[in-house]
Amino acid sequence: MCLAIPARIIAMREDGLADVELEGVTKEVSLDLVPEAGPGDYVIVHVGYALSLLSEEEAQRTLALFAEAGTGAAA
Amino acid sequence: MCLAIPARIIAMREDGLADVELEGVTKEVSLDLVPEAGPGDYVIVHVGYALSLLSEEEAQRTLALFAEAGTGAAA
Amino acid sequence: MKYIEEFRDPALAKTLARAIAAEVAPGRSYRFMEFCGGHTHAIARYGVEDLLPPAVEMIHGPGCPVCVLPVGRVDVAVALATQHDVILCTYADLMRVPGSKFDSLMKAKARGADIRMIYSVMDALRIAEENPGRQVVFFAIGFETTTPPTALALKQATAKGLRNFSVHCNHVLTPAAMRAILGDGEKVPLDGFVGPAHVSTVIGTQPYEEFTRDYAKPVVIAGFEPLDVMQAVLQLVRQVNDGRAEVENEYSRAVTPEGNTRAIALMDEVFDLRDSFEWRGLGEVPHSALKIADAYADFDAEKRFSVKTEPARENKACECGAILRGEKTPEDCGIFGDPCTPENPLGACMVSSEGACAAHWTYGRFREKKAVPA
Amino acid sequence: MKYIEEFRDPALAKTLARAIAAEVAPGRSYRFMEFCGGHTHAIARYGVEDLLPPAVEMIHGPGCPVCVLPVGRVDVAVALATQHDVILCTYADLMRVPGSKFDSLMKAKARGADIRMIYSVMDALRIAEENPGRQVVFFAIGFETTTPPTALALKQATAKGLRNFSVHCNHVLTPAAMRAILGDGEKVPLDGFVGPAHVSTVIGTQPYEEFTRDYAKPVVIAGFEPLDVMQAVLQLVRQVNDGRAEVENEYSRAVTPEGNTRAIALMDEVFDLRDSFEWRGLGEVPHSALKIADAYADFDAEKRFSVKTEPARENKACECGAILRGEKTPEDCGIFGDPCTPENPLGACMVSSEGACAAHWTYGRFREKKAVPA
Amino acid sequence: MSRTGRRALDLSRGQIDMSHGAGGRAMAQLIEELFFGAFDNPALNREHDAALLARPEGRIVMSTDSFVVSPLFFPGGDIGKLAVCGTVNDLAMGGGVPKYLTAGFILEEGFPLADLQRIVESMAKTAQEAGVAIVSGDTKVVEKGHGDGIYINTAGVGLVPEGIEIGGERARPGDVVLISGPVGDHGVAIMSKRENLSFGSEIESDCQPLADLVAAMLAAVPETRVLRDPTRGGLGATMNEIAQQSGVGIELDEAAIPLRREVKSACELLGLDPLYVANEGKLIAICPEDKAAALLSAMQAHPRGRDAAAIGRVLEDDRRFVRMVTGLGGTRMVDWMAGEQLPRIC
Amino acid sequence: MSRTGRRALDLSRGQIDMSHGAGGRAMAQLIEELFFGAFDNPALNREHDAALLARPEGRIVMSTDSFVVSPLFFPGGDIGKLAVCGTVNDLAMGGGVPKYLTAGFILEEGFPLADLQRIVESMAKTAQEAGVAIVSGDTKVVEKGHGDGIYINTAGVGLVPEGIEIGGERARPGDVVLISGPVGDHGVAIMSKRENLSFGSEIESDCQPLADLVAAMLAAVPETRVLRDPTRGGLGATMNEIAQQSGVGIELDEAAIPLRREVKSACELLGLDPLYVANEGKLIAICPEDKAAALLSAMQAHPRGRDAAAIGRVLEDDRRFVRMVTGLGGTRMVDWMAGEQLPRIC
Ligand code: SF4
Ligand code: SF4
Ligand SMILES: [Mg+2]
Ligand SMILES: [Mg+2]
Ligand SMILES: [Mg+2]
Ligand SMILES: [Mg+2]
Ligand SMILES: [Mg+2]
Ligand SMILES: [Mg+2]
Ligand SMILES: [Mg+2]
Ligand SMILES: [Mg+2]
Ligand SMILES: [Mg+2]
Ligand SMILES: [Mg+2]
Repeated sequence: MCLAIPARIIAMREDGLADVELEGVTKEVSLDLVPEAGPGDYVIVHVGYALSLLSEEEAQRTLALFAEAGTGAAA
Repeated sequence: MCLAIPARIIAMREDGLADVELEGVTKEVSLDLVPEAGPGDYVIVHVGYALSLLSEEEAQRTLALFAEAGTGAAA
Repeated sequence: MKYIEEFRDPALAKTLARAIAAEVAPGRSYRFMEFCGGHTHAIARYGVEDLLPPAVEMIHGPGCPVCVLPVGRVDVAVALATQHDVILCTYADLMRVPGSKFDSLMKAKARGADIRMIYSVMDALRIAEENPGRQVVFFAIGFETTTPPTALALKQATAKGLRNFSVHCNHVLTPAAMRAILGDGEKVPLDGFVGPAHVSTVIGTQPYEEFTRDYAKPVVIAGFEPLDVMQAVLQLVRQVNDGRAEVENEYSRAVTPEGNTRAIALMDEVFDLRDSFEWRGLGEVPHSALKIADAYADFDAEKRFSVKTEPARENKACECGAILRGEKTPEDCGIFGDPCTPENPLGACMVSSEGACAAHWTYGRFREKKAVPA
Repeated sequence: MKYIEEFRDPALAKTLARAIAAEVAPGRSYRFMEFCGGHTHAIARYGVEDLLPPAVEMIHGPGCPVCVLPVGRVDVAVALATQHDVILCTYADLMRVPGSKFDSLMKAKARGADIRMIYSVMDALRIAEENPGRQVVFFAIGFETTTPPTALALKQATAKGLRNFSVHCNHVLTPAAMRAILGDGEKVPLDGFVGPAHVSTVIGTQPYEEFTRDYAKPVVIAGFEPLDVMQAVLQLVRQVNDGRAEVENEYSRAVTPEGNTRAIALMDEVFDLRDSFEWRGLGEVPHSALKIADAYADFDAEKRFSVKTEPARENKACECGAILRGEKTPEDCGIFGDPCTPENPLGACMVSSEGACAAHWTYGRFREKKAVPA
Repeated sequence: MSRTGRRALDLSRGQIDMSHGAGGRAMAQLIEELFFGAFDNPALNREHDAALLARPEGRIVMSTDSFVVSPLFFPGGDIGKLAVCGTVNDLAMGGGVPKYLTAGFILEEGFPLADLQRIVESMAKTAQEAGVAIVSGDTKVVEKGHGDGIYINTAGVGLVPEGIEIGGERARPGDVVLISGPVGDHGVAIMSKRENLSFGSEIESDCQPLADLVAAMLAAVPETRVLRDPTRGGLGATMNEIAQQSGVGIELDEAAIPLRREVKSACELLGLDPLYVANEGKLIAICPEDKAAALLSAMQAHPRGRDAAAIGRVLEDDRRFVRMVTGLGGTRMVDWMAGEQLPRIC
Repeated sequence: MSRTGRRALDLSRGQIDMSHGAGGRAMAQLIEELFFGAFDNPALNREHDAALLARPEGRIVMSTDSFVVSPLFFPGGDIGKLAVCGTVNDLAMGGGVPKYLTAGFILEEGFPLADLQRIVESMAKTAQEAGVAIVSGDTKVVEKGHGDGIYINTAGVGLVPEGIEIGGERARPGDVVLISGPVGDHGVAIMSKRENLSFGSEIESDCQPLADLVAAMLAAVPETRVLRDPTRGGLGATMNEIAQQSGVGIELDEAAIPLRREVKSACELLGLDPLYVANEGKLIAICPEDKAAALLSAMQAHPRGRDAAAIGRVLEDDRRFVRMVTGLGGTRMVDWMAGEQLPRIC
């Protein structure tokens, strides 16, 4: 029940709605659950609602972990 | 608005209805406007209602008139 | 088919044709109006015209309730079906009758309105019982033939307490229309009437006495089979020749002098006379139509639903009025056949195959115009 | 797609595969349950199994709300749609879920019920506004991810006074289900959990502490991309090797310790805890689901509509319960593949592509059964 | 376990749902269990979207018709029989020997599989009777309320022997118009089962394939000029089409037109003109006057043309009017119908 | 006055009503004013129910499809273009040079004539592009609520040159699987316009006729064994059909399958697998391994195959499984789809 994807906010609309973009596709979603989100932010989108903000910094940290696993294993 | 045809009552049904027959075709009609009609009678049927009884005697008289016109003209 | 085919017999048709030809007085013409569309249809469909001598001209009367329903009333039917979420029930004949702006019930149905073509008003009652959550309106049209069934339906709806059923009443009266055609009498170029067949089974022969008495026009009530029409013509020719003006009953197999008294009483009970009603082609005709009586007002769709329609106008080029009064023929109309056709009727007479223009277009236009002795 | 494709990179997958293989202790096996169907789907669709060493076995948990909805609740949905003339709105996933007697919403729709597949509960509100004459019921299913949107919809309906809208609440809770799987703890053959991704964006990491504390099972919350799952496996292997049982957050890019406090407050306001709720495959689980709070009782479809359903029974041959608890695999079920298939699902795990049996049938059955070191 | 791992179709209680049209296993199963069994032939069994056929000997004719009849089952036939006869007959009316049909099904969600099976079996039986193979098919499912149970399209290919030249434009003044039997049976049989009209009768649709009758006719009179099946719009529409295409007039003789008494009665009851009522197993033929007797004999000698009759002749008429000497002895036009023929009360 | 005495069709505001399907003058007018103008060709203009065609050189292929798409107009095409491409492509996939089409229309009462005109013109344009003639047609009108605006069936005939043998049963282990371009464009373009899903994108349907591409391919590699257009059910269904018919397994390479980023994004958003999303202008070809390079070059040299790629190979597998090496480096089945693919949220 939890299919959700990260998408970038590209425009704010009325009534707590915003347009998000996912490479070549846009969709109107509600920001009612993450009112602090704004243009340029990535949010996790689920059933037409943003559920949470995506931290770009944390994403990079996690990707770094993957690469690091390689170093660890190689060691 | 007055397409109506003579048909013969072949069966009485409930609620003032009856089945009429027109050579090879039967249809349920209401006898509410001619409650005196009964099996074997010919009635003039219009929009699912019998409008009047058909007098077989008068029909023969009229047909005789047509033939008679011939005699008159020939004369 | 018994009591049908005998009245279409070609041998007897020849006999009657000879008789008529023989009785026609040399040098004079006979102009008879068959009031009913049923007669018009029989004449056209069986080619009766070919069996009548040139001296007899049949004028097609207004006896088709679909034809005479004014544009404004068709607009009301469309509005009822589209502005309220009702199931509108009506006889199929009405489906293609044009209202304003070429609109019709057929087109409203195509746009999504819930319109049901019914064969009998009983079907409308059944539909109402089967759809308790919907309002069902029977758009009632017709002469004194369809009127008694409508009266019965209103009584049944009352008895059953069928609150989702109502009737929009457009029933019209035959004698009033004949009176309107005769107008002030003298100038109307008609020598007599072929009188209604099935209307007369209900109202009897008595109501036509006024036309023989007040206008000195002979009336022969006739059945709708072609031989009935021919026999009526023969009797009319004889009356004219004899200088008589009487009500004769050729359709005595179904019509009695008093008519169907039960049906008459029913109509009296359930309906009241309207002061005036508009007829397509004839204009306003006093006391020519019925409305639902106060006792049945709860089932009157005119009262239950208010509809908005634009003021409606008949086509100005249309010669229907003159044609219905016997003053002109369809071919005298400048737009007969182009653009007025049954697919695209612009006037009353082109609406149903019983109308004068439609009958001529559909069945008769192959004929060269017959030279009528003046 | 940014933040998606990076987490599907095949080179990094190889790196992680090597790392896991390298860290696995010789001679022992690791049995990890991914709680969520999202993880199950990612593992099956990307063939993650091929990248894990034989010593690591993934057990597919009950984290698919469509799979765990009991037969009786599906029957209620069908009954709502067919016994009352409502517009039933639901997520498309539910359409094919079988209730009793092979019935489903898809089949009810084929029989004429007005069932609308919606993408978002906002669509259900819009449908209610567009159809003021009809009752619109949102059949709400899902874990803590779909629950906050349902809460928002109930608040909006209240604010708008949308009297023709109601919600049939079947929202369930993740931690309660994990607790049910662990049962009395000791006997459950699981070495750790891959913890929920999007559920955790809402509830945070804190609720999983009880499993590390009370059951000594490590939990690594992970995203739904295949590299997230592999990284979580790596971290779980490390915890097991180290003898640790901690809550770790691999999905830190979207999950915070405290979760979405606004969403949590909304759920608290609009819903109350049910004493108990039935899960397909798990049976009755205490405090595992939500009901609509009294303040919103006016919009509770369970109160607005009474429906009649027969008592429902799960298929006896179905091994779902044992599979969900990690005791058996789909191929251990006697009816896997015949007759139980995704077209004809006979148990919870075959219902959606996120279910253990469906995922194995759809994506994995070409594989010979992997020999698992005991 | 069957090859795709599933239960057999529940043909007694099952219903069509959207999955039967979605290109997945449910659709494959429907096609395999229901259609392939009934329409068994080598071309179809290749399971390809296109059927490969032998090199044809002769010119080919092609035709298509969609069938949207209600009710689906009626006295004398069903939509499946109709769908095969309709295209077989159009091919035969083109002078062709019908060989191959395609069948396209548009099924409404909720349609009973048992009805589908009955229809498919009826198509198979009729195809066999008509000597055609159903070589390619297609199935689509539409949502409830977007169909009427089932719509069927058939398209077909037939082969025209050398020396045969049939066409609606070939009628010439002096030619004779023949019909293979009584008119109006199909349309009246259908109407007798419509909910709002229902009346009792023994009238059966005339629905039948006419390819063998045409073969017998063309063997006897290869000079036949026009063949046409008076389906929708009936004899009236067909006569007008031919008059229009050939630039001629036509005069019919009402008394000569075969008409069953039940059909006549039903038309009286409903206010319909049998000339405009649909037929599904009758044909009109036009041939030179000196071949008319031979053609009529050939028709009457065939079981599907036993009640054939000469019903009119072709006239010179720039206005391309169709007229008729009525049973009464007068004359009238037989015009194009305005819109569809509805039951009249006036 | 026109020959049938009537006003011209009101193409800007007019709507279909029941009379347009009733076989009378209104139907004749619709066909004459709308269809004949657009589909102009000698066979059609005979106004016969069947079209007479020349004697074909070679074996013939036949195919049919009905089209029930919603919305009717979508980015990159419309139902009319689709209806022509669909059958043209099925004929081409049979190894045939498409020649003749029939067209059957089922119109819903109330359908705007302006939309019908747009669709018919689109069919005419596409037929011209594909080199086929629409030689026979049929129009039926159904009541409001019994259709979805318009359904179109097309059936077609193509000619198969000597030496060409194409069939779904001809794949052999070792053969290479090629595709002519990116998958999923059509299905996603359609979904982007569905009321309840609507999302913004520039995705256009790939809807196009493939006959010329096939001709170029067969000229280069007459040994091509299988051609198939992965329409409904997408690449996944097509691969399973071929595996089933040929009695083989197939292994795809996910990384090699062309896929537009917008289509990928839309599939992520809706929880769809692009392997099961419909295409309407793509083809799958299977050929012997030693011809694969030549076939790929021929495809890439053609404008409709510019993005062609080799995406898999045929395996020996009694279970007839289709599997795929995933982009991640693992392996999975590509099974038949269970029912229709619905947008998922879980
Ligand atoms: S042809 Fe038309 S417009 Fe002219 S009089 Fe007749 S109905 Fe009226
Ligand atoms: S195969 Fe079906 S019945 Fe068996 S455990 Fe799985 S879901 Fe249950
Ligand atoms: Mg009164
Ligand atoms: Mg609470
Ligand atoms: Mg045809
Ligand atoms: Mg036909
Ligand atoms: Mg197909
Ligand atoms: Mg035909
Ligand atoms: Mg096809
Ligand atoms: Mg196709
Ligand atoms: Mg046709
Ligand atoms: Mg294909």
